[in-house]
Amino acid sequence: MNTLPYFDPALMIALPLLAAFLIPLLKRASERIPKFVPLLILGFNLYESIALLPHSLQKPIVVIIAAWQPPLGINLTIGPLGNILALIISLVGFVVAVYNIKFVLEEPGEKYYMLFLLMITGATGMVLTGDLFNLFVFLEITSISAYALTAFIRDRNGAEAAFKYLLIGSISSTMILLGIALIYASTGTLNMADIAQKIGQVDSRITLAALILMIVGFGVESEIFPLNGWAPDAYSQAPTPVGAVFGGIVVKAGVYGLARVIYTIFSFQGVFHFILIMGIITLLMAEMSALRQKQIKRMLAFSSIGQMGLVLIALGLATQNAVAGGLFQMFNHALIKPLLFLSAGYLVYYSGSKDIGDLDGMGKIKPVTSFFFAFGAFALMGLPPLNGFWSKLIIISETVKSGYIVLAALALTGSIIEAVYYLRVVGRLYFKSPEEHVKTKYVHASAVVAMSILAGLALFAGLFPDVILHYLQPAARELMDKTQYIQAVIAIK
Amino acid sequence: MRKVFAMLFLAIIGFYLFNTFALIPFGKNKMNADVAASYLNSGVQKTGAVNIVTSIVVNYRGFDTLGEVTVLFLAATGMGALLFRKKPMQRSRQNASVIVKTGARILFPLIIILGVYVFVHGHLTPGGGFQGGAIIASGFLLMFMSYRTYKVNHKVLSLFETFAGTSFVLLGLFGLIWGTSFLANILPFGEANTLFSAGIIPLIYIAVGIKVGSELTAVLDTMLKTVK
Amino acid sequence: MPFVGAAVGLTYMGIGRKIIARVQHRYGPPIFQNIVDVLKLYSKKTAITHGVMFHLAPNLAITGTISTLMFIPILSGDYPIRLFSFQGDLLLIMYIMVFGCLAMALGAGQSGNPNSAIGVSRGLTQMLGYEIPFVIALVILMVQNNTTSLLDIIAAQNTVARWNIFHSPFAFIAAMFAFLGMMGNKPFDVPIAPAEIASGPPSEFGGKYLALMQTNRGMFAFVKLVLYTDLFLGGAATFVALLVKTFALYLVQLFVGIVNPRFRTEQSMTFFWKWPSVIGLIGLVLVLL
Amino acid sequence: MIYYIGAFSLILIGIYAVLVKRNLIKIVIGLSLVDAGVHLLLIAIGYIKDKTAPIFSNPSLSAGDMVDPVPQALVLTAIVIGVAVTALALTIVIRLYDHHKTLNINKIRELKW
Amino acid sequence: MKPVALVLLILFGSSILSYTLGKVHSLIENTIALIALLWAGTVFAMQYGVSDTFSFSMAGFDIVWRISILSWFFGMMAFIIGLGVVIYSMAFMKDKERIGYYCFALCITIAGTIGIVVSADLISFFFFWEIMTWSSFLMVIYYRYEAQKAGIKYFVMSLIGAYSMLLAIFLIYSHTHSTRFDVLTVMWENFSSGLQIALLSLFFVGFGVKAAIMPLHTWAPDAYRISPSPFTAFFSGILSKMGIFGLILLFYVFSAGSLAAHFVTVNGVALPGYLLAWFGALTALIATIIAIVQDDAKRLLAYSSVAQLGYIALGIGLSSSLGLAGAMFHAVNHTIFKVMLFMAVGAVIYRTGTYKFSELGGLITRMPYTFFVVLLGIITLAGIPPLSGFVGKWMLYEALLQQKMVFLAIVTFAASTAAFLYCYRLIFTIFLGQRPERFDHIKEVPWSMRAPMLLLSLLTIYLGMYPYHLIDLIGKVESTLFGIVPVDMSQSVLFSRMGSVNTLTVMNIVGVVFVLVFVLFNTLYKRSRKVVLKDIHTSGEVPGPHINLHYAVDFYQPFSRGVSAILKRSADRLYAAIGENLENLFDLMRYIYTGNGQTYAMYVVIFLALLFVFSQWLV
Repeated sequence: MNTLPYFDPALMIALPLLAAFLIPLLKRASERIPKFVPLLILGFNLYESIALLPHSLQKPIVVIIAAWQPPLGINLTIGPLGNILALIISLVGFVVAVYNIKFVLEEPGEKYYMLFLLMITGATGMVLTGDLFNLFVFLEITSISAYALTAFIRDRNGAEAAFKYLLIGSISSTMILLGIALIYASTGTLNMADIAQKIGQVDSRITLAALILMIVGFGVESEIFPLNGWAPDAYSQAPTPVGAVFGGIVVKAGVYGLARVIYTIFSFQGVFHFILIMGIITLLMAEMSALRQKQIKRMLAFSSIGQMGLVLIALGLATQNAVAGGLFQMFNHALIKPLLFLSAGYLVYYSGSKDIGDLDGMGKIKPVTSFFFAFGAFALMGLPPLNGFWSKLIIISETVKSGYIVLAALALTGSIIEAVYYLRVVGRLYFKSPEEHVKTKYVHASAVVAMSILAGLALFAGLFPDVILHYLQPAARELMDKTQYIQAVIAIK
Repeated sequence: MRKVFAMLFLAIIGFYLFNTFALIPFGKNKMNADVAASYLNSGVQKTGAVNIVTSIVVNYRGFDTLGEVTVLFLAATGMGALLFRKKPMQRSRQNASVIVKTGARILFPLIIILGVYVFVHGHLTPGGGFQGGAIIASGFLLMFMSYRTYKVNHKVLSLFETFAGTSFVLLGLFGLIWGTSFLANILPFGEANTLFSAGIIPLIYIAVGIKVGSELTAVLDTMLKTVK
Repeated sequence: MPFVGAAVGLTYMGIGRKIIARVQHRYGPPIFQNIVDVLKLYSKKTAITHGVMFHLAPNLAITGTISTLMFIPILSGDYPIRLFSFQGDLLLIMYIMVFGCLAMALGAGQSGNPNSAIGVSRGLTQMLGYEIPFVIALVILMVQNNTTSLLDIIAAQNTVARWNIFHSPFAFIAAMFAFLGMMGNKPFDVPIAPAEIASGPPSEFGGKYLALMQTNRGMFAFVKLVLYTDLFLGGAATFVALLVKTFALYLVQLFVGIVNPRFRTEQSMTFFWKWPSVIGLIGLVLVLL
Repeated sequence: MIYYIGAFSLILIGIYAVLVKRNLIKIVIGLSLVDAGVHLLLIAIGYIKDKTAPIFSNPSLSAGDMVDPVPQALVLTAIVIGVAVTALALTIVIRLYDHHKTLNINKIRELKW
Repeated sequence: MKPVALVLLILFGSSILSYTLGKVHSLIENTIALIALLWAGTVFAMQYGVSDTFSFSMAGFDIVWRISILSWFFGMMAFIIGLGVVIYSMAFMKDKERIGYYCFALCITIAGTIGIVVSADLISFFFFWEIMTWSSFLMVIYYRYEAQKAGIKYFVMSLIGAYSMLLAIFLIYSHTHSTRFDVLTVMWENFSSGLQIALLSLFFVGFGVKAAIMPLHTWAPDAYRISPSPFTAFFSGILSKMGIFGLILLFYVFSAGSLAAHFVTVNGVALPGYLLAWFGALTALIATIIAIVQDDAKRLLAYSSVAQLGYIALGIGLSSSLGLAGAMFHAVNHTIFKVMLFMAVGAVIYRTGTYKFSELGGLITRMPYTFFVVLLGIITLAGIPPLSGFVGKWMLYEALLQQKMVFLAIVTFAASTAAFLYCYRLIFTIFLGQRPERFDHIKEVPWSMRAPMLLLSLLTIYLGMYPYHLIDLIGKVESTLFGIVPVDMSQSVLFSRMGSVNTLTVMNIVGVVFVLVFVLFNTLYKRSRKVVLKDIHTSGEVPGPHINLHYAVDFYQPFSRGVSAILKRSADRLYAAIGENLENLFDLMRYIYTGNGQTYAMYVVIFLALLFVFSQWLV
């Protein structure tokens, strides 16, 4: 692995953009080409992020763009954290792209692939960039494509969901922009490492306001409790693969932004408690809301919010192990939630209804898809030997260790609620007798391949958590100790 | 009720925001010597463009601009996707008056030329790709408004779009191949304050201009088509 | 010894019938009528069976009773008859007593007569009732003497004053209530209840089976009487003393039965849980203090 | 200073419109107002009294005479993003109107709970 | 490879193999499971006394696996019963659907069980605990259409238990920075009393759910009833013992005798143990009473299991050598007889397709072997000498009386007596009485189902005669536990400070007397005349074909009238009500998502405003 050659990491963003721009042209050549473009490009990204990993673990790779040193130009700072998230994003993106091959789409197909590719590129950019404003730009790329994709199925609910998403999203981006304005006004720089270095000299009232604005801004994307009104709607109305990408990628990028802001840029200690409390509230509210959800995708969306709550708890604990656990949870969730969405998408497609009540007996009719759904549900509940077990274990362990026993108990209560509603769905899949006429087509091979990859990885991560944690620990260290991050960037200067 | 709530909370937010921003001195020089001042001090030598804003937009922070172009592209694509119809709707608007029509026909080429001028001289004068593109699009808007049956060739538009977007990225990639990094300025700077200066900056701005122009035009066209 | 036990038990029953009759101003059967009946049944040549369990039940029942007898010291004087009682203790006796009952119940079960099953069901229910005061009494004795061995308990009652009937009267009272239930005479004859369910469990048995069961019944009565004598009356040094003491105990339960009508099943069960148990618990508390 | 106040007024008015107005178009206008306010704020931050635009078109100009160029560059980007968002918002409004035949946001709430 | 790791590898591997290869031929699954169990069991059995240890680190936690004698004790139980269940399943599950699924879940459950017993650290203990939970959940839902509610109830309650255990584990971890048992043993006495109380109660919930101690038992009857019969046997026999295993760990390994220093002692027993004993005793009594009124063989046995586990918990709580020995002996007994009974009931279901008492009857002539097994089973269950059930109960009572816990003793005696009622009901309503006509032509079950039951029956007879070997083993186990002096027993004589019983004498007397009586009786008299069952004394009337002569419905009606006060209250219904109300409450939370985008935007604004107001908290 150490010897894998790698290309300039800027290509991880440049190539997808190039490809996205070229798709209309390629479509002229053949209607079928566009659907393979994301596959190819994300495959490249996947390879690239794997090849980079050994190097970024040593020390953050600083990639200069336009030949300008950090504070002047924009640079990509690929630390372990960014690299691992990029790996997750590319991986999930790749898998979903595999799934996309046979996904039944409405016209105009090529636009779907363009938006899809750009959404993932935006997320990749977010986790790689070392520049605050650039982060904002990539956030906008992600969210604008997400708005468009939410409404991609041109039905009435899709537009409604997209509008809500857009409404909240643009308010949040305003907040971020205001925060950036404050930071720029007080430090005169936009490079994150540079800001982190200079922020100490700034009046804390300014930084506090900037922090609040940033928390609200990124909080919308990372689905913190009162800011997540858009999420259930968007998840449930978007096309299935997009829902999967929301859960697997977009949220992760949002959380990355949040983590970067609270850990690297600012250094307020109280904010961690705040994040901790928001995490538990988010978790509980989401699980409670999911409990009696009638629509399966809405339920998954709430569950996704709940999982993010768990990640926030881990981030709020602010110990290295906890953060590693949180990252592990993000990794797991990035594998499992797409798996659930993809399988649920097929189930919905076959039953012809989004209601959980109409999924009765799908276990008999669609054993493979149902199996994957059940597998995902089990993994998400944290049952050994699947991956969710370890991340939950670590997070709870650290919570108790930090003395928040009640909090741990509440988080576990959330887990129990989660188990209840997932089991109800799984129960319906397997226990109820099927309704008579449902379409009985076989699942497409591409979907099976996609889901198998995710499930296989989930199992692998569950059996060998140390392999994953080996990479996550440096990432957690990067967050906990920002000097390394700053040094890497300053050294270039 | 909702209004009261909204006002109350907005007042709180406004109060705190204002208090915070009041800490930032208005109209004072708060430039960071390493960043903003450095742009002003050495920007002309190092990029060859006299318009520092342009040099920042296109070169120093060229990556942002690439993202920005992408955002616009996304908007256009998203609109195209959301307003997609197999059969375009027939427009049922009235023709504008003769004066408008004639005026528009005269103005249209001028506007296009102005737009081209603005983005070609982006590194010299205020303005640039976005502005130029917007001007071009406004020219097309004028034509759309004036003529009921005015049509743009979508294929050509998207060809322009693709070509421009691709060439932006390719220019960046050339920087990677022949220079040191992505988007590096590989061409000679030439003499500052002349048209052929500043290396790839004008080229990128031209690409941006074309792209913005065609994309905004496409956006306008798409939106107009949906209105009955 | 088993035969002696059976003979004694059956004779007591005969005396009991006679006494009841006299109380009710009847003449009553001869005292040895029961023994005669059993002998007559033994001499019957034919019998019908309903199956294996039906066939085995009387055998097993009598096995259980004899086994119980084997662990109870009968005489404790200079010429003791202790049988195997040093090989087992009170806990063993409590449980092995059930062996025969279970066998009977199984046999009754296979007879296929619903009345038998109803009888067994009632009997078990009532047993649950009287076991409670019985157990409380036993626990008092065991804790008081700090032993579970029946021999030790007898040994502890070496003088009349130390007889448990005087030494721990509450235990005795509780145990006597239980004894009433155990003997199954009125008012606690719900399992048999001749007027309701045609004598219940043994209703299908006849001939040699019935003979065996009657033998068993007599023997079992004797076992219980001896057990109570050992527990509360300081055992018996001689055979005469044994007869006197056991007969006295027998009379007590008989007189109670004569003057009381039959309980309903659940009444009898809950009756035992009330006063007898409370009395026992009072005794228990006293012991602990 | 008045620029700050103006900018904040725009932002708050915009958000107020977003929160209170029932008409989708007005909400979108509110969003645009917010954008405009933020852009104004950014420019105001970069403003230095008595300085000129950062273009060296005239050789007599020196670096010391110019305002901060960075906010201007940022605003350029932000404007484009704002345009894109507005365009997309209007598109979605069009779709909503197609389906619901109304622009009242209170009547468009099928996805809830 | 370390034997302990090998054992786990074989078991987990076999589960996957049997599932995948099972697709090829349906016979393969069982064969693989059988071979794997034999192989792993042999490897495991050979580790007796070796204390084979295997440790590594996983996800930052120390993982230690060790085959201690305690592990060996419980592990061998699991292997033997597992083997029996697999053999039994061969015939039982034949021609049923999804055998691969069945074997997969069975193998993984056994593997999880073995994993639990070999774990010497809390994390792997929890890991295998969860594996066991979900795999047994898979088994509970095997009959998919009916099982949902029971399955979810089982799973949720297990999760509640597991999570409270998890909290306890991490509380320990945060104090000791280690999850190894040996470290914990040393460190426990340094814990403050408050922490100890928290740990004990959390662990109690965790283990109590699995051991079905009241009031945490409500899952058991439903889950037992609904799962496939062979698995029910394993469920009751082994899985519930894991809760017991956990309690033993808690009281004799974790807290390691230091409880007495921190808590008030009652009758020489530290308060936690005393409370556990009371929980156990009350569980035994109440569950027995409920068992009596069941109209369903499996539910009856399920409640009976709950009750018997109560006795075992009681013994553990006594914290004395004899009490623990009694508990462990009774645990073995319970495993044996409950597996026998569940298998027998399974056999009845296999042939008749029902386990409702009211539909069965008179099967003794059709299924004599099964009857015999049930007979021995209930004798053992009721604790009637000369079978092994008596030995365990005797030890428990002696321990109770020794420690002067008279009230506990009385409650336990009462429960034990009440057990006769359901025992009789079980055997009578299924095997005795009148047989419904539709069962006139059923046959005895195949030998592969008979064999495990009969072998276990022999075991109860053997243990009833010679309990010594088992007691000796228990003594060895006890000597490895902290603070416990092993019981010492000689060959066939059980003795305590208060009394003694010679089991061999008892067996001999009963045997000799029976043989004498039987021989005498059968030689003196000619053979009896066999008549049909319908030929009964009915006061001269001839019973018509439609007259119900089988008394099975509402068998203990007077009894249930008598105890109606107890039966009226049900923890199950209480939980259901709590769950329902909680769910309604949770449901209200959903309504903050009003569906109006503006409201959501308002939330953002309010959130921001509040953050500003309370901004000082963020510093």
